[in-house]
Amino acid sequence: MNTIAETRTKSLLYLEDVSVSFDGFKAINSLSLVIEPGELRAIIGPNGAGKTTMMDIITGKTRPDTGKVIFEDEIDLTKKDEADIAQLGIGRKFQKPTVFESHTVWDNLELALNRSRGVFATLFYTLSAEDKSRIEEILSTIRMTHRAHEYAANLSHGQKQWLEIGMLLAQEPKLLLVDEPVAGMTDAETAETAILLREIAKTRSVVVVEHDMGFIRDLGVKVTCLAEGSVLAEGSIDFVSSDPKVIENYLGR
Amino acid sequence: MISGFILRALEGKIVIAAGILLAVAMLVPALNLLTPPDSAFHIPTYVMALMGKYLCYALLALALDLVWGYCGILSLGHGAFFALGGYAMGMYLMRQIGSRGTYGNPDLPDFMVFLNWKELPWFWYGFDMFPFAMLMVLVVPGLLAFFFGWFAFRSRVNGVYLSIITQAMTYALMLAFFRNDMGFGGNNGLTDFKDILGFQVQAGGTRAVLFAMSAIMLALCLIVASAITRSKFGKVLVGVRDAESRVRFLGFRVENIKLFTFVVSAMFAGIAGALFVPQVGIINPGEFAPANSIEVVVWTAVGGRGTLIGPIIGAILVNAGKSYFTGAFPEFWLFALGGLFIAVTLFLPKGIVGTIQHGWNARKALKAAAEAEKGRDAGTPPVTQQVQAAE
Amino acid sequence: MLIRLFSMIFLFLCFAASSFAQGPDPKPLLNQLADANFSQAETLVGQIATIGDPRVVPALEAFAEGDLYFRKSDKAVFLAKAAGSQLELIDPVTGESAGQVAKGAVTKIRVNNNLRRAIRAALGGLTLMSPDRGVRLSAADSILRSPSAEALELVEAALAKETDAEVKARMEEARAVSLLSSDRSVDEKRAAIETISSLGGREAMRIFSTVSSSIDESLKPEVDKAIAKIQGQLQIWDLAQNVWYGMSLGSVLLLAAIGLAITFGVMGIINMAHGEMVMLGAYSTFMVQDVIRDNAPYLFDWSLAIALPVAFLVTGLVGFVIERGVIRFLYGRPLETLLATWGVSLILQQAIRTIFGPTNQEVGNPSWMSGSFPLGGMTITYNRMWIIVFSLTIFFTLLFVMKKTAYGLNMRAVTQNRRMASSMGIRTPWVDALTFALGSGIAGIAGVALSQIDNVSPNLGQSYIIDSFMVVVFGGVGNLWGTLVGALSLGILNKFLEPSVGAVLGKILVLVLIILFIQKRPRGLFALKGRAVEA
Amino acid sequence: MNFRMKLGGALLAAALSTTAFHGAFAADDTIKIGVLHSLSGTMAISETTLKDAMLMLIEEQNKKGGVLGKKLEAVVVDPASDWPLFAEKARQLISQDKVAAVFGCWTSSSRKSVLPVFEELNSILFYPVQYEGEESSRNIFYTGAAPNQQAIPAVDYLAATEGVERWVLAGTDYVYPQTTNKILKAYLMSKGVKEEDIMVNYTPFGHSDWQTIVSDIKKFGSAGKKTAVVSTINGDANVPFYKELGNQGIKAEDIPVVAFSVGEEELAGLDTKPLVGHLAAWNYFQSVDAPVNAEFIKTWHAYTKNDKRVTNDPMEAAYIGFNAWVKAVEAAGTTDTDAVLDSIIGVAVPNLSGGTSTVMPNHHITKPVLIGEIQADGQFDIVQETPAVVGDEWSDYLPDSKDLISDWRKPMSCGNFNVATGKCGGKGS
Repeated sequence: MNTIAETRTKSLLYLEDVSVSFDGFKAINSLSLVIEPGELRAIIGPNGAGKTTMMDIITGKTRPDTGKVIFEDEIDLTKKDEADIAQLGIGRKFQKPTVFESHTVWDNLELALNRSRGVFATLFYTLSAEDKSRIEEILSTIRMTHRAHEYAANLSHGQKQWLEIGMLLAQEPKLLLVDEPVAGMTDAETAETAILLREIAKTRSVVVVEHDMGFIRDLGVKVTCLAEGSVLAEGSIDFVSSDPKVIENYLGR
Repeated sequence: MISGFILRALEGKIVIAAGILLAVAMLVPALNLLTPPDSAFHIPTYVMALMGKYLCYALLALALDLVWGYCGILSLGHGAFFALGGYAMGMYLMRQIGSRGTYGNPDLPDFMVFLNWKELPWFWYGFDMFPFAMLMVLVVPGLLAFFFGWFAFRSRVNGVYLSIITQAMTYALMLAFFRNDMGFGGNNGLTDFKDILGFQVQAGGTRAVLFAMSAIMLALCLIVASAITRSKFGKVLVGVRDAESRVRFLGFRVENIKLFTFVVSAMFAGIAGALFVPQVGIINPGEFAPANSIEVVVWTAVGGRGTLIGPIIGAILVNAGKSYFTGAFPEFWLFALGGLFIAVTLFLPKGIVGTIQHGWNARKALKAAAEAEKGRDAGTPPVTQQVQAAE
Repeated sequence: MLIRLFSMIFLFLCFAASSFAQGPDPKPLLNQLADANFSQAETLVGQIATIGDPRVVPALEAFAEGDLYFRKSDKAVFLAKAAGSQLELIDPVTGESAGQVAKGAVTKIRVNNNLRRAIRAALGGLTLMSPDRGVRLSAADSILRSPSAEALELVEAALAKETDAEVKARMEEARAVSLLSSDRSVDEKRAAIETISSLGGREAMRIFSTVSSSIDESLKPEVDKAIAKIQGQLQIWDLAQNVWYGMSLGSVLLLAAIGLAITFGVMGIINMAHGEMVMLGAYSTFMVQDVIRDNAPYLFDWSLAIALPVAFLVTGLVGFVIERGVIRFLYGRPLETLLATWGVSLILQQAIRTIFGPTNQEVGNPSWMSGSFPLGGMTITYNRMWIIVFSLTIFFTLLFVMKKTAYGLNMRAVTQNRRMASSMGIRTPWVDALTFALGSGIAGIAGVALSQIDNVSPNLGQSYIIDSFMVVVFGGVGNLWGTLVGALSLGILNKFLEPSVGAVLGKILVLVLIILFIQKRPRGLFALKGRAVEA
Repeated sequence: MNFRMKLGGALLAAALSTTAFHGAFAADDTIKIGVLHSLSGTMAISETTLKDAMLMLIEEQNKKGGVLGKKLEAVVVDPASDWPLFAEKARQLISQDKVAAVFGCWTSSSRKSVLPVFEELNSILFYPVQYEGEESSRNIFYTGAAPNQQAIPAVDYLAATEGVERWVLAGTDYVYPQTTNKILKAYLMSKGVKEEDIMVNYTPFGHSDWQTIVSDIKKFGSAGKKTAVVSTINGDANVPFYKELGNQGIKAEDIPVVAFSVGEEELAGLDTKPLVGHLAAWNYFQSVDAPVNAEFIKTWHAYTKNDKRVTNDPMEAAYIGFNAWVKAVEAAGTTDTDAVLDSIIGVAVPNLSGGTSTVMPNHHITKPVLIGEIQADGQFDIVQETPAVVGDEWSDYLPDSKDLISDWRKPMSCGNFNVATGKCGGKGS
C-alpha cells in the first residue's frame, strides 16, 4: 500500500502547456495544473470549458497535441494508455455513473479490486479471505452492505454514483478523478458525498469536477476555474468566486 | 486452481444440459444401430445424420455466443472459423483417400490431378496424419482469430465497424477459396471422402461414433464455456460488453481479454467445422458465405444470447424448422423463416432461453425482495440491463 | 436446273419491268439466295455487289437483319415486314409491295456472321455514292472496318466526287486502309501508312497488325514505327480509361450505398433489407417498362424518367411500412435491427420470387442509354456515363436536403438526440418513418439505374449488400461525404488492381485493404473526432 | 413390401434380394420421384424452371397412365442453393420418402455433395446440366453435355466457318470453366494454335463490372487475327457481360462470343438486338424445327399458363433422362435400383431435336451438338448441327484422364477403368 508519506514527491501530477483540438476546435488551450500529494482539489467551469477533456487526457483516453502530463515527477502519461494509467494508480469516476449493471454490487467491487488483471490470473482467480474482508470494508464505507447481492441495474442513480466511488476505492488509486459526483443527488446525499470524499482525501489525492457551488463550499478546498480550455483563476472558493473574470464567464450567467 | 476453474462451471443448468448431451451421445447411436428398422424406437440414419449436423451448428452458435453474448463482439465472420476447421478435417479425409481416387494417384487429390498439378502444395503436408490435422483444426482458426483480433482490438475497432470487417474477412476468404489456384478444390471443395482413422466414413458405426463425438464435444465445450463465463474473467467479459471504458479505467487490458475470448471462440468454431465435415461429406467455399455467418447470429439470438444453453437450443430449433419447412413447404419456407426472425426480435428480444430465465428471475426477485424497486412493467424488460456494445 | 430456268424467266420479266436500269439485273442473283448455303450466299453477295446497282441496298440491309424471305411456292425472294399476323412481301429490287401472305408461306433466308460481314462490305461499296451524307460516312466506316483491295477503286471513284470535308477525310482513311492490302506501289503505300498512323487509336493498331506480316519488306520499319507510336499513345489513354472505369464502378457503389448511408449511416439501423429495396426499385422499372411496351411504346425512351418517381414511391412506401411495423420498436438496439431486417429481406426476396418468378426480367436500355462514343483513345459507353451523372445528382440532392432544408435539420436533430428533439416539439416518430422511407426510396432509385447494367432478378439485392456496407463503413458511418469518397476510391482502386492481378484477386485485395485501413482509422475515412463520438 | 408381392415376377425377386426394403413404406399405388432443385438462394434462378419441367413431365406421364400401372408422385424439396443441404435432402428423399429415382442438381458442387449419398443408399440421380466431365458414378446419369458435346464442336465451328485464329477463354472462376478451358487449351494447341494467341481470363461469381475485361478483349482482338471469345461465364454474370459487350460496340461480325452457359432462359433478361450473331453451343434450342419439339413447347406453355416461358437445354436433358428412366423401368418391370441400372443402358428415347438419344454404358448419353446464333427475338438460329455425339466422361485432352474409360455393364462395371494399366481404380472395385 502506497501512502502519501512514503511517496514524498513534490507534485503528484502536473500538466504543463497542454493543448488539444478536435477538428479545429481548441478544447484545451495551453493548460497548466499541479496537484500535490494528498490534495483535494475542486475544478469548476462552464460547459465546454474542457473539464472532461482534461480528465480524458490525464487518463490516457485522449492524446494531447502538445504539452506534458507528468505523474509522480517522472512518468510521462501521454505515452501510456488507459489500462497502464489505471494500474499506475489513477482512478476515474465518469460524469454519468458507469457501473456494470448486469453484475451484483459485490461483483462490481470484486472486479475493481487491485489484483493481477491478466487473462489467466482472472480465469483462475478464487476469492481469498483477505479480498473478501476488503470488499466488505468498502461496502460498509459506501453504505451498501445490505444491497451487496443486488444487481447494479436496480440501484438508484445516487447509489450508482456511490458504487462507482466504491469501485475506485477498491482500485486503491493514488489519485482519484471524480467527475460531477453529486449530479442528480438529493441534498442529503450530496452532503454525505462531501463527507465521504473528504474522508477519502485523507489517504490520497482527489480532483473533483463539479458545478454545484454549495457542494464545493462544503468541501472547502482549493478551487481551479477553467474556461475555454485554460485556467482562469485558482485559489480558495471565496477568492475564485470574487474574481471578475470568473463572474463574467461562469457565475454571472 | 484448474479444478476450481472446472468445478465452478458445474452449475445446475449446465450439468443438466451436459448430462442430456452425454445421454444423447449414448442413446441415439444405440437406438440407431441396435434396434431393427421397423422398431418403434429405431432412429433412422437420416435422422441421426441430421441431428449430428444440428449439434455441430449448436457448437458454432455456442462459440459465437461466447464473443457476442458475453463480450459484446458481434462477429459476422464466425462461419470462416467453422469452415477453416472443416477444411483442416477435409484435407485429412482427402489424404486418406490415397490411391483410391478416380485417377489412382497416391499423393494428389483428384481435383489436383485433373487440373494438372504435379506435386502436393506445401500447405497440404502433414495432413495425412490425424493428430496433426486435429491440431490444425484448432490452430488454423485460432491463428486467424489471433492475428485478426490482435490488430482489430489493439486499434480499438468497435461495434459495427468490427462486425463489418469480420464480414469482409469471411467474404475475402470465400472468394479466395473459390479460386482453383488456391489448391483447395475451388467451388467444388473437398468431397468423396472414404476413411477416417481407417473406418469407412459412410459406415453405420462410424456415423454413430461421429454423432457421439459431436454430442460429447458440445458438452465439453459447454463446460469450458461455462467455466470461463463463471470465473472472474467471465465477469470482466460481461463488463467489457456493458461498459468497456469502465473496464479499461479499472486497469484491465481490454484488448487481451477480447483477444483471448475471440481465439477460444474461433477454436470452438473450428472443432464444430471439423465434426461437421465427415458427417455431411463435403466442405466447400459456400461455408464462408457471409449469409451463413449471419444465420449463426440469428440462431444465437433466437435461443437467447448471453445464456450458454440458449444458442444451443436456438441452433437446433431453427435448423430443425428449416429442415422441416424446406421439405414441407419448399416454396414458402422463407416466409416462415423471415417471419420467425422478425417475431423473435420484436417479441422475444432476449431469445427463448433469455426470456424464460428473465421471467423466472423476475418471479424469484418479486417473491424474495419485497423492498425491490416499485412496479416495473412486467411485460417490458428494463432496457438498461442490456446495454449494447455497438454505438 | 429447274430453278435456273425459273430465274431466267424471272430475270426476263424483271428486265422488262425495270428497263431503265443499267447493267445486268440483280434479281436473279437475289433469287438464288433462296437455295444457297452460307458460303454460296457469300459468293452471291459479292456478285450482287459488283453489279453496283444501288437499288439492292434495302434488300441487302434486310438480309443482314434477317428480314429477307423466299416464297415456298416459287422460291422468289422478298423483303418481308410484319403486317398483323401476316407478312407483307416487298419486291427486293423495286421496293413495291407484292401482297400479304401467311407466315407459313415463306421461309426466312438464314444469315450468319460471315454473311453479315460480307453484306457489310458490299453495302460499304454500294452506298459510297449515296446522296445522303450520313450514309456515305457510314459506308466509308464499313470499308475502314473490313478493307479489301476490291473496294479500293470504288473508294477512289467516290473520293473524286466527294465534297464534304469530314466524309472526304474518312474516305481517305478508308482508301489508305484498302490500299495497304492491294498491289499498289510502295510509295503509295508509304503515304497510306502515314495517313493511318495519324488516324491513331485501336483501329489503326488493328490495321497495322493485320498487314504487318504481309507487307513489303521495305515498308516494315515504317509500320513498326507507326505501331510503336500508337502504342505509346494508347498507354496514356489506357490510364485515363482505367480512371474512368474506376469512377464508373465507384458510381455504381455509390448508388448502391447511398440509401444505406441514410438508413445505416444516419439512423444507425443495420439494414440488411437495403439490397432488397434496390431490387424493388429495379422491379418497378421492369413494371413501368412492361406497361409502356404494351400500351405506349413511343414512351419507351422516357421509361426511366417515369420509373424514377414510381420506384421512389414504391420502395419509399415499403420502407415506411417496415419502419412502422418493425423497426420503430428497435431503436437503441442496433444489432437487433440486423436480425429483423434480415428476416424482412428473406420475405421480400421470396415474395418477388413468388410473384415474378425466379428468372431474370428484361429491362431494356432506352436509346440514349445504349451504345458508346469515342473520346480520344477511350470508349465511353452512354449507360456508364449517365450512371455517373445520375449518382452524383442524387448525392448532391440528398446532401442539399440534409443540410439545407428544415426537414433535414429535424432529421439530424432526431438522430442525434431523440429525447431533446421530441421535447422541442419535433414529431420524432414521423421523422423516423420519413427518414427510413427516404433511405429506402433512394435505394429504389438506385435500383432503376442498376437495372440498366445488371440482372433484374430476386438475387439482385444480395449482390450489392456487402459492398454497400463496406463503402459506408470505409467512408465513415454518418458522413455522406465519406460515402462519396469511399465509393469512388474503392472503385478506382479496384480498377487499377484488376488488370495486374485479375478480377478475383483484385476483389480480395480490396477487402483486405479495407480491413487494414479500418485498423488505421477505426471509424472510417471521415470519422468525427472528439468526445461526442464515444458517448 | 405389399405392392411388390402383388406385382410378382421373376425379375423382381432377383432384384429385391439386394435392396429389400426399398420402397417398402411407399404408398401402394404410387411411385415417388424426388425433385431436388434449389427453389431459393442464388441457384433458384436456374433451377426453379427445371422443377417446373419435372412436374410437367410427371403430370404428362400420369395422363398416359403412369408407369407400371401406377401413378407417379413428385416429392419436391428445396435444398436452397446450400451444398451440404443437398446431401441432407438427398438422404431424406431416398431414405425417408423412399423415392424410386431423383432428378436434380445444377452445380457440380451440389452433385459432388450428393454423390456419396446416392452411392451409399444405392439410388439413382439424373443430372440434367452440362458439366466439366471427369466423373462417372454407378448411380448417376449425366444427361447434360460433357465438354466434348459442347465446347469442342463449338470451337471447331468457329475455326472452320469463321476462320478464328485467336481465342479468348473467359470464364467464371470455378471448376467447370477451369476444366473446360484446360481441355480447350490443350485441344487448340494440338490444332496448332500458339500459346500467345490464347488469352485466359477468370472473374468471380456474379461479377457485374465488365468494363475492363471487355476492353481487354477488344485490345486482344486488335492484333490483326480473327478473334473469338469462348465464354464459360456463369449464368448470373452474363447479363451485365452482354450489356457491356453491346454497349462497347463489339459486334458478332468482329469478335463473336460463343457461350456454353447462355441459353434462352438467360437471354430472357436481355435486349438481344445488339447481340445478334453471338453464338451458343447446346444440344437443344427452343427454335429446333421438329414436331416433337413443337409439341413439347405447346405442353410447356399450357402447363405454365404462360406463352412467353422459354424452353432450354437442361429441360431437354431432364426430358431425355425422365423418358429413359420410364422406359428402363417398364423394361425391368420394377423401379428397383439395380434392375433399372441394368436395363437402362442402351435405352434409346427420342430427344427434342428430332433424333434419338441413347444411354451409354458410361452413364452419359448421345446427343447432337447444335450451334446457334442469337437472334433479335431472344431465340437462337441454328447454324450448325452435328450428328449425335457420345458424351465423353474422361477427356482425351487431359493427360491424366486420357487412359480412363467408364463402362457400367457387367463384368467391367467400372467408372474409371485405366486402359493403360488394365485396372479399375477407386470406387469401381
